[in-house]
Amino acid sequence: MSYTLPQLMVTAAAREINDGEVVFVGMRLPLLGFLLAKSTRAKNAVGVYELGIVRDTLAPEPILTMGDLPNLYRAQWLADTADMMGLLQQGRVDASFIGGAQVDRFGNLNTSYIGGAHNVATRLPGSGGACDLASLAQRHIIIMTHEKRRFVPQVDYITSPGFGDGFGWRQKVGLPRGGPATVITTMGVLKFDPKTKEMMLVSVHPGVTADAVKANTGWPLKVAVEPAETPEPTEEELAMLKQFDPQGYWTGD
Amino acid sequence: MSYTLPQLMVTAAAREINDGEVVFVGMRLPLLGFLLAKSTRAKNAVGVYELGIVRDTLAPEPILTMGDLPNLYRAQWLADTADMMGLLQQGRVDASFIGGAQVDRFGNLNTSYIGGAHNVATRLPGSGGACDLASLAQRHIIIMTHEKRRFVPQVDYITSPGFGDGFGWRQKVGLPRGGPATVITTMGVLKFDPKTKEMMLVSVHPGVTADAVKANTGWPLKVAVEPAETPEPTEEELAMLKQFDPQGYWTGD
Amino acid sequence: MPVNKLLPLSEAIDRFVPDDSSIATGLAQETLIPFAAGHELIRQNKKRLTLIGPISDILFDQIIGAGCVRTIRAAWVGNVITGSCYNFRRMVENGALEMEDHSNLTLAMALRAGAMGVSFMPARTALGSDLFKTNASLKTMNCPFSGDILTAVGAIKPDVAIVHLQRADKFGNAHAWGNLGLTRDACLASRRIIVTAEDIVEPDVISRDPNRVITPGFRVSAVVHAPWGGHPSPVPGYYNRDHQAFIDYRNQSKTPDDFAKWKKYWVDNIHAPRDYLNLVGKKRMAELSIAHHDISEPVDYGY
Amino acid sequence: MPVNKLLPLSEAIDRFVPDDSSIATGLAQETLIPFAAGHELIRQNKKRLTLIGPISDILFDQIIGAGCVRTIRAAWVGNVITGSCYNFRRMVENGALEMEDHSNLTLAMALRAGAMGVSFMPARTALGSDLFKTNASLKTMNCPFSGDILTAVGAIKPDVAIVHLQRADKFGNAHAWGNLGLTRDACLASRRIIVTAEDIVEPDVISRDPNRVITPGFRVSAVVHAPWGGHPSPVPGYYNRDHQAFIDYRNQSKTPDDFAKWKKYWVDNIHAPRDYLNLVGKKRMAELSIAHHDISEPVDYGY
Repeated sequence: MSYTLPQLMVTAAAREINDGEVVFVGMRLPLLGFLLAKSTRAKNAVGVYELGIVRDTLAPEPILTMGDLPNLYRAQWLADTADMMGLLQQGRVDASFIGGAQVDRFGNLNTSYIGGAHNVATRLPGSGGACDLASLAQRHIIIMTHEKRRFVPQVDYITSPGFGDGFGWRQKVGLPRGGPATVITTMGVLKFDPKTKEMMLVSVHPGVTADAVKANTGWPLKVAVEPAETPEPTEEELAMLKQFDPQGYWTGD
Repeated sequence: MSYTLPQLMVTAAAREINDGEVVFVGMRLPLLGFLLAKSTRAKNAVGVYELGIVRDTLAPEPILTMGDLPNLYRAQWLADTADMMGLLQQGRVDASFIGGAQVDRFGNLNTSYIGGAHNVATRLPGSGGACDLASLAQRHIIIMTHEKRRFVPQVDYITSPGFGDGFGWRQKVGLPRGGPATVITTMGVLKFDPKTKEMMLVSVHPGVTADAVKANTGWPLKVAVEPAETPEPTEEELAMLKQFDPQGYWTGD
Repeated sequence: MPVNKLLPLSEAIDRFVPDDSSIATGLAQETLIPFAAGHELIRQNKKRLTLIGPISDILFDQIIGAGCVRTIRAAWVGNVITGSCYNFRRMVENGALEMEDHSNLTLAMALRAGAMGVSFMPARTALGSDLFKTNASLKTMNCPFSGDILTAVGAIKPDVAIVHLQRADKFGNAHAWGNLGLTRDACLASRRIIVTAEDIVEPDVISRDPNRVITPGFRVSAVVHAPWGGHPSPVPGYYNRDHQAFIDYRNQSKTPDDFAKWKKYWVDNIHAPRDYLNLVGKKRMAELSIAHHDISEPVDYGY
Repeated sequence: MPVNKLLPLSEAIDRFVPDDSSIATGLAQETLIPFAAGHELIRQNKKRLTLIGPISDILFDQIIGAGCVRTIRAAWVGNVITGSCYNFRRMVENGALEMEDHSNLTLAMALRAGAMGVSFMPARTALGSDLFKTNASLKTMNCPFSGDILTAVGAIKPDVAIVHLQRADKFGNAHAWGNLGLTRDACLASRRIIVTAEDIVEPDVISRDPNRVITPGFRVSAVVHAPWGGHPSPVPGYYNRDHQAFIDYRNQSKTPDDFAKWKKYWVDNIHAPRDYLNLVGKKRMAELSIAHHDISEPVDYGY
């Protein structure tokens, strides 16, 4: 069966969402992941969009941004960003997704300054709502390209806090809850060791070896005893993804 | 010319408002005072009502409360109490009116506990927005019945701060601005000495003597060198008041 | 598919308002006061309630007089057009009520703190006042930036917000219009929301105007169809304020015996919503109904 | 009688946005971005501006590229569907821009503090992040009640908010609908407000629905009639997002020379609003217009 790597990743993302959950939905692959979950295993999930939208139905047409008019049509609620952030800060958001340019072994994300703020090699767009999701959602899922330059021992700048320097850090700095639960990459799926909060490879995509993943990671990556193979998208899932992204803008080759 | 005491007081209140000002409007006589000013000398005044109404036109029918539907009709803005309080806290409200049960020589008001909170003789309704107006408007005007038991050296409980214990107190406790400018009573009009912030009689109502006012005040009341006589309402003002309060609910005998 | 949350008033109050609940209500101030729901609290003889609201305009006094209340967190409790309310006054003077004295601004910030999921909100009001002596949710603090003295207002997170609104669907999505007072923040701050509505409408009536939604369905526990459920307070689009009822209440609640008679007539004897409408009477309902209509300009949410 | 505030775009920007102004704009996030007004800032060659907004979606990059900006206070600056923006990236990497790095939540709270007239707002976000290193408006503090560690966000009070909305009257009373983002608080926090609107309507169109008012006239400095003034961003009720324009901008702004060409074509050569509409073209405007209408249910504000 033929599918693209982004389609595999979106399918894996969709499987992170449980029915009835309140999900803070982002852009691009995370958005597609939510739409796919909403159409399959999580029909009663509620989507919260930081620009001021809550909806519990699919948009009537494919969208490229959260603000495309079909995403406003028959929404459950159109309001202020502060209202959405209130839901998040109260702890009412179960799950959220974040993309990143640079991640480290404890799941801290940098989408601001490669090289750091004082010696800027590359300026990236910044946090948007990512820092808020990473700080306040019950859990968040990271979606990234798996390259050695992106998977570094320590990020140059923490835009979105993960587990900081390990177990207990979030509580120490005052974060009320949460942390990264899963990292879905172009090579596999990673989780965090409950004791150390260090990233650990738990599943590899079809045709990828654990050694290849380790070779593309900037620190000695821990691997689960028997890493699973990431399940492939089903025909049904692929058909739905083609509806959500007909031009393959996000999920094409 | 025949008029009632409340009509005289409302007319005096209306003369405290200048054209173009933003006025935080209260209930009862203050409401009528604003409507009268709005129809005469302050046609461009904007009324802010704490329950979430801003209007720059008169309601199409007489109202008894701020929430009567004619007061919502064609309002400039219907919103949240927090939005109105934001205008007030920013310092955008020029003037406001407060009624009181008990006032002292420095213009502190008690509308909560006669006898004080720990030895309650009479429980009154409380602050509502009065404490906020007294704290945050550029100036406020107090409207009260002039009796010795109400004009006391020191109030039993400060619901709405005036000048505390005198000059400099508001700044000391952290209030950003404001304070009472005028006290309109059933006997006369009082202002505050700029140096001491103590209340001072500046005008007596027709037929009332300064000595009578002093006799009805619970402390040795200072009197201006030559107290004026409070101007009577004009025919035009009385005619308008009859429109705003046709049954004489507030301004009857 | 979302859950159908439409319930009879009695079941909604029975299921979602146990004794000892903290209840935010009367949040729009003079308008949209949930009298029908408040009277059901009395009929079910709830105990040790905490009532949270800016001014309440006689509803709090009625629930207090029925012996359902232990604590009041409010800025003002009385009868807006006549002044003091007697049950409230009597019980405070007898030391039978715990009072937390707010201003409208401090209560708005307490509920906004709850809505935003933070433990307090800063304000510049009430400094130098004695509210600090009768409200443990108020503290002075210094601004971390300017050092200015500020009032810190502790968050209030009610167990339940009870709101009366114009129209809702059976899933809890509801429209409100008019002055909104503290309604928005209070609903978001509360663990549960009970909506009573003049009309229960098809979902698309609500979803064709998502900006007018004040309670998104996923946050609502129960929806009740309650025509005239705000009477005698005014409900924009439905009926005007019944001033006479507020004057009558003043005259009929001066003593505990008077109040008992009032309560028997207007609350205890109401076994079905119809009974209340019959007491009000067709004539008065006609007098209070909207005589001059003013219809909003539509907007387009298409794509 | 209120003042007529209707002005041509050029005069509104000239009179109310001097050099060195701090400007809040692009506040609804992806929708309702005031591109027409932003391009007028460029034509008038404003200098040393501070731009304040959550994400901006290419408009900030255009004003930056034109050399009008000294400081950015934002959560994200880029092109939502393509990623990085080149002028922004280049100038930050060259140290030519002062950055204040916010999250969407901290910026929302900074503007809400301004709107509420307090010097800061507390939040629970960003703790442990490096935003504190590149944002002097963020400090950690302890809750005066619980002692919990919180983020204190300093107030932002922009000199002017520039917003693009659907309809306004000549007095500045304006309706907005759709996702509102930070629009409400940003307008209330700003000393001045400039409204650009798709339609200028009779006052009663606005006043027949006062709950939909986002800018009450008494707070507004200027109203501008700007049809398609939000293009290429989407405007609910008027037109869809012009995705191709965002993709084209990415491809046409990679180098300073490319950007100069883009700017000459899309900004410098626009001498009247008509010129811009001609560039977009009737065909594209037809493609972007609303095909499926969805009309809100009216409400009654009568008495």
